[in-house]
Amino acid sequence: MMVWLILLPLLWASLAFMLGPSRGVWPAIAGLVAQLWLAFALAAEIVGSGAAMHAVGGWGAPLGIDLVADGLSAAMLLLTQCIALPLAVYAHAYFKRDDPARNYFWPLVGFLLAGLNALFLSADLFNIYVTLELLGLAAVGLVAAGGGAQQIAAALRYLFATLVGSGAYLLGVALIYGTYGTVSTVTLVSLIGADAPDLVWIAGGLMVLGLMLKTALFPFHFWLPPAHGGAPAPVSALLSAVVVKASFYLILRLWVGPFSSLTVVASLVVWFPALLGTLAVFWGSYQAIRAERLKMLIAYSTVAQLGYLFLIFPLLASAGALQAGIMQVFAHGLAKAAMFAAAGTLIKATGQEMVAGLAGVAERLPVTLFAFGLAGITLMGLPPSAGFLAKWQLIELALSQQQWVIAFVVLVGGLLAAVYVFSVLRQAFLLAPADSVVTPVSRTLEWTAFVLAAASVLLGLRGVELMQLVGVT
Amino acid sequence: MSLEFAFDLLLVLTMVWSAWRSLSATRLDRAIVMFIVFGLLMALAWARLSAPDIGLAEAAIGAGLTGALLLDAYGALQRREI
Amino acid sequence: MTAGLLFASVGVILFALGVAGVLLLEHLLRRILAFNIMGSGTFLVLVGLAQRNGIADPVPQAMVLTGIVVAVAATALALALARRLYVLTGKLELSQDDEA
Amino acid sequence: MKRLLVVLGAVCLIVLLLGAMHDLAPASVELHAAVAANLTASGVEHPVTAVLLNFRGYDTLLEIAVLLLALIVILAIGREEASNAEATVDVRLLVSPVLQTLAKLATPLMIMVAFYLLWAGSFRPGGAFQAGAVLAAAAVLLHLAELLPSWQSPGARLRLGLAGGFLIFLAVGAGSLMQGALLEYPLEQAGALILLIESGLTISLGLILAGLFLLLSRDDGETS
Amino acid sequence: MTFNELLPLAVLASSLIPGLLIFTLPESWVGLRTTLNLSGALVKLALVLLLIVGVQAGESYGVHFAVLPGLNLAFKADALGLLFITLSAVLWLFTTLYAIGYLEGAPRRSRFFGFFSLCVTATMGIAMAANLFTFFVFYELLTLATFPLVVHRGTEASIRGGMTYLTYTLIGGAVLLTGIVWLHHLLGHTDFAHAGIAAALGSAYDGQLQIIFLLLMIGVGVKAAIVPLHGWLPQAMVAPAPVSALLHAVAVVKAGAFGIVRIVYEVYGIEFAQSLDLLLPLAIFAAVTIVWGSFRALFQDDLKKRLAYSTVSQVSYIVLGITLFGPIGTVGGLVHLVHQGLMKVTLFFCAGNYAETLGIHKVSEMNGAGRRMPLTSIAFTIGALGMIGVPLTAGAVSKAWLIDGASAAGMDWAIWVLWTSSLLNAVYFLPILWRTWFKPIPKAWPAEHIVARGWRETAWLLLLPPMVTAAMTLAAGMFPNNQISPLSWAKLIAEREYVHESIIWTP
Amino acid sequence: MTGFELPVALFLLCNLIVALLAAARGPTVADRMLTALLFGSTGTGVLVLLAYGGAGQMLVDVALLLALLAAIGGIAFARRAWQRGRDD
Repeated sequence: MMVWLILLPLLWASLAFMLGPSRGVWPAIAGLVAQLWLAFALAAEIVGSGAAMHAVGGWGAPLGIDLVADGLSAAMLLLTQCIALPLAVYAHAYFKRDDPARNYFWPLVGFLLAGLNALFLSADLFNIYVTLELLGLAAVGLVAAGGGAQQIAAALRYLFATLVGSGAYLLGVALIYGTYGTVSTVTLVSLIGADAPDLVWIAGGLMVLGLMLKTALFPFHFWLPPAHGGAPAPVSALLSAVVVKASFYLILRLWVGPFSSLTVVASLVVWFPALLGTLAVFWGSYQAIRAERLKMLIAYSTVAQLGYLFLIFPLLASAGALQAGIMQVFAHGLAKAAMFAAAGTLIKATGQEMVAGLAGVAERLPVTLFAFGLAGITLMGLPPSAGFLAKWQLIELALSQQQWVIAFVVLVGGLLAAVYVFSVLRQAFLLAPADSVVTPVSRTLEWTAFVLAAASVLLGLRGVELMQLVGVT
Repeated sequence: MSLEFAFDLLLVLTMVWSAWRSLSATRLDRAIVMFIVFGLLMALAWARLSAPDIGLAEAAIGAGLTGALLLDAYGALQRREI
Repeated sequence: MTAGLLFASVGVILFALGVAGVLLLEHLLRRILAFNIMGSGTFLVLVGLAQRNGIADPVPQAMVLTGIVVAVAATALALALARRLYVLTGKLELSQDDEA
Repeated sequence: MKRLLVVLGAVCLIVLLLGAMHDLAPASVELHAAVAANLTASGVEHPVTAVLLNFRGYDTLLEIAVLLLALIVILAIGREEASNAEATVDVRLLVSPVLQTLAKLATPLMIMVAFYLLWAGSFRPGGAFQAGAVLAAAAVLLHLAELLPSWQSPGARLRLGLAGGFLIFLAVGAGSLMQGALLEYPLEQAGALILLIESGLTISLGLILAGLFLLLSRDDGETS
Repeated sequence: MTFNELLPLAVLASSLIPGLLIFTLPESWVGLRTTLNLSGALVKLALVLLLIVGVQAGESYGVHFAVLPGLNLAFKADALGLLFITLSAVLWLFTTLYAIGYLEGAPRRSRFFGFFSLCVTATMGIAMAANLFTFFVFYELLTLATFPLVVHRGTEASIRGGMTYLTYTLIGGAVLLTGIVWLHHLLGHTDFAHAGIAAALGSAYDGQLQIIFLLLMIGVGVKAAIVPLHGWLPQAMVAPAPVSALLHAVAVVKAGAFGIVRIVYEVYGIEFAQSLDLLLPLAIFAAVTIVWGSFRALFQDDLKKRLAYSTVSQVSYIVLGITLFGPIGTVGGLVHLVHQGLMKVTLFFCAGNYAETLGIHKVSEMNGAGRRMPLTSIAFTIGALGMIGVPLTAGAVSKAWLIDGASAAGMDWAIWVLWTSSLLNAVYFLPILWRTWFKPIPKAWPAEHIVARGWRETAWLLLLPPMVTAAMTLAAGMFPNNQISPLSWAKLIAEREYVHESIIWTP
Repeated sequence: MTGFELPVALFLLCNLIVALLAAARGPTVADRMLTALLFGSTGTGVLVLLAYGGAGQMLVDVALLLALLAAIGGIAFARRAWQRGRDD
């Protein structure tokens, strides 16, 4: 079942490619529906009978490649498909018939999703490298597909960042293979002990640093705002919501998997990601508050929100940290997808890219603004929302381990998020100037964003099943 | 020091040197030529590492494709600057 | 020192050289060269370190083949983007101002 | 400042890594032995091919996807039509007849070499990728000799060719998944299936790699 | 799911569902919107009645859902909650009626009534929360639902007011959250229980519990507008009159005050709180707020601002009553929760009437308004006299109990505070009444919108609600010992709270 | 295998390096490209020598391929990168 999650997007992507430019929306949507169903079925199966494994080629690690679906990966798969389907519907309505970004949009999305799904399932360090590249190049392509000079420049910046990131990761893999003769994460867990040679430490450092670069953790975030802020709205949504999470997921995987005995030995190491995460929360929020362009504001908000994810590393000693992290991943993923989608609709309708140009949209586009607001609630961590649950879990964990600083950062970060979210809402509630024109937009655009935003809020009312799923190992 | 080691040493030194030159050369065309040379040296290195498959790939890609791509890009650049 | 270890060491140097190049060079074509050198360095480490005892190992060799294909794809993509940028702006550098 | 930091980091990395690589214990897992032990069951005799298309065939599947993807991205971004392509022909150097003759002579040779490499792949170095690269090189040569025009945007048949190899691979994967595991070949058909995949890939890889060049060089049309 | 589990949810749903439906209605569907609004309010009232009957008969109503493992969204309808629920349900009906009249023909009404209903839903959630977590969820929901109402007019000034409101409440919310999570971490739950849950921790945690109490009080103190956290309330005056009424009498400040009641009685337990020396500092803050609010009200010419500072002062009566350690003070505080709501909602309705009918916004413009709008002015007078504490009004009952409570607790200074405040109340309300009734009518009103027709000085939907609430103010003052009076309920609650003390019922 | 292959290969490599150094200094771009072309053929020679020096027959394939494809770089250079009148 899990393998189909990889094959299906590959299949509809190549089908869409063969159908030709700007075609292929129906295979894509059909495929996505099937993927969503598969992801749910997989999650249900895993909750019922524990982690599942698939030995590709029938060989099994270390000779072959293993695919492993445990709670963590099933949760990520679920999130990805849940976000991708509404966004696909959104994208279909978003691109005008003659929009250049529409050429080959569907094949690119298909490969992107295949890369994501393959990444979440892989239990082989080198295979993960290939999926990372698939993911990275597809993401770069989607950013560049807009075709403007700014987008191309952003795509190039993104491309070099992602290539350096995966280059560092690959060197780490090379060192690991050199040391142990295998790249299977399952085999490596037992091989890497606290007495691992220095080379393994360096390898781990390189891999984690490379992945941090791909996750756009401060100070490696420089590439993210132009890329996510410049791409077409459905692309920004997809990138901010899931793509950056993929490399975070990998860091987490490595941290609690193969490198777990290292991180236990060097207890100070755990503070490194947390420190960067803290800086990311503050710096990203600060830039978001200062931003004048709506999509830049949202992109910087992603920088800030990613910071939260890295706060869990010092807390990983207790099992709840992983769950808090995944809850935040879900909250931010759903909310950010909704927010970019809503922003795209607002920009399309008002023709204004600036926050200052949004006066009056509360009246003209209530559904979209509602979606934006609901997503904002999640980002601020206000109840009832998944963001709130994540915040609650993080603060409680931080208090239980006497890490006051982390609790403080989470709280202040939420308030800073409120500042930038409400700087948008504030404009929206102003009366529209007499000369403002709002072009009618498709209802699909409005409601897909709303569905995503509502999901991010409703998850805050019922997180038990998700937490149960994440707990499966 | 065996002959083989001498060969390898000379090879790697040349590789590092050509890589360095291809990054530091003031003129872009020199850099690209140096890079093509670097590719050829890599093919030799793969031969020394008893990896003829990679040698084949490197020869085909480095000599045939990447070089041509780079030179073509460089040419496009030149023509536009005129 | 075996040939494997020697080439692995050189791979490390090439990698560092390449990364420094990607980070420091302004010109996009040079950055692309630097990225390729970085990749080559990594490949050398992958095969060299695995064969440090002198026995040929097909697994890293196959991985490197895969890696080379990926590198070619990335290079072509980067070149296409760079050329596109050049067509649109007449520049082959990324401006610094939007970086902050 | 940045320069200093980067250089310092690079030097540190070199020193650290060289130091750490120096005396490393032998690896605990020896995959080359495992490969040798399972070679007979893989359907091919050459270990690298066995790893590429059987033991780690899944990597290769995704790798082809990456290559195809790169081509699609190039298609997606470079849409601007070369409206004045004709006008620019005379700007270029005239093609010498020597080159054209050489290209005409070399092309069949290269195609032959490509098929040799494809065929050789199962028992000695070579394989789909190398063969495809040679095919692409032939296309590049023809293009340089002005015997092959650059691509603007590929038609349906060409798209089928570009994606065909990947689709065959995917189909074999899906078929094997229904039987058992992804890309698990039945013992007696392993060789044949691998050859099928490799043949498809050779054509598609050749087209894709050639396409990378032929698509990029179309931008020249905008000169003047 | 049994009936007893379903009923609290139905109370929530009776305003949530109409609210969500109203959002989707086109602006012009006035009839359906009004029907939804009123039927929601009436259904809620009926459900609340069912609850009251049930609780008096000793039934317990409650339901909970797991949100995360070990974290429940839990509701219960107990006597204390019902006090607040009833107040909100009754006042919601009248405020809705009033708002329908007030906003007739105005733009963006679907949005307004949608958020209005959400606001009441949040208030109900606060009242029925069975643990601090649930309380917090609805507490923040209330913040979010009131923001669009405060900025409803869409002018720069209203946006500024809204942003000030948010700044205070969101920071307060963050502090509150810290306290709640901390408590949850220590106890493993935050369920409300009679006589509190914190005492179970043992004396080793006293220090931490004191800090947590401070955090919680800051958090709820913002909404209860305790000095120095009151800055938002006068700013929020930019909202339309029904919103001000809602903010001051029903929802926001009451949510804060109610939160203090819940935390002191059912989280810490009044006796444990006293043993931790937590009540006296709170009492001092309440006293300062009472005097400071009344004092500031003196200098406001803007009528709604004067009322706003009056609210700052009056809400702290409730807090003061709670901190007076002893059952009598408790009764005084709780009963004032209801009485203040009735009186303040009347005053805001009337202020809205003056503004809507005649364009009067300032005290100095009110000369002769009583003759032009006698019914409104009578209602206003009853509300104002109630605030001062004149006998036969609701205000007199609460003040009497508070003063008795203070002397019973041996806190004579509090009596002085109450007297001072009453004096100040008289100083800032009586001149208004004097202007209204005894000054001559000016040549022209600032802006007359609604012309008088016969005895109907203004639109009947604007007139009816203040008259009814004024009547209720009088009723509560004249028949305090009636079985269904707020006072009786307050006594019932206090009886359950002071488990270790025999209570001597001497009014 | 006669034992001479490796020394000869080494000699060719030295040759290459000298040529490379010259190329780096060469006055015109064409000089450098010429050296690069020389590299192709010398590389082929080295590979063949290595093949017969014990590394295995497979390297002959590599050598052949190199010989076949090295020219493409030169042609690409001549056709695309070499601009008349712009030689330094």
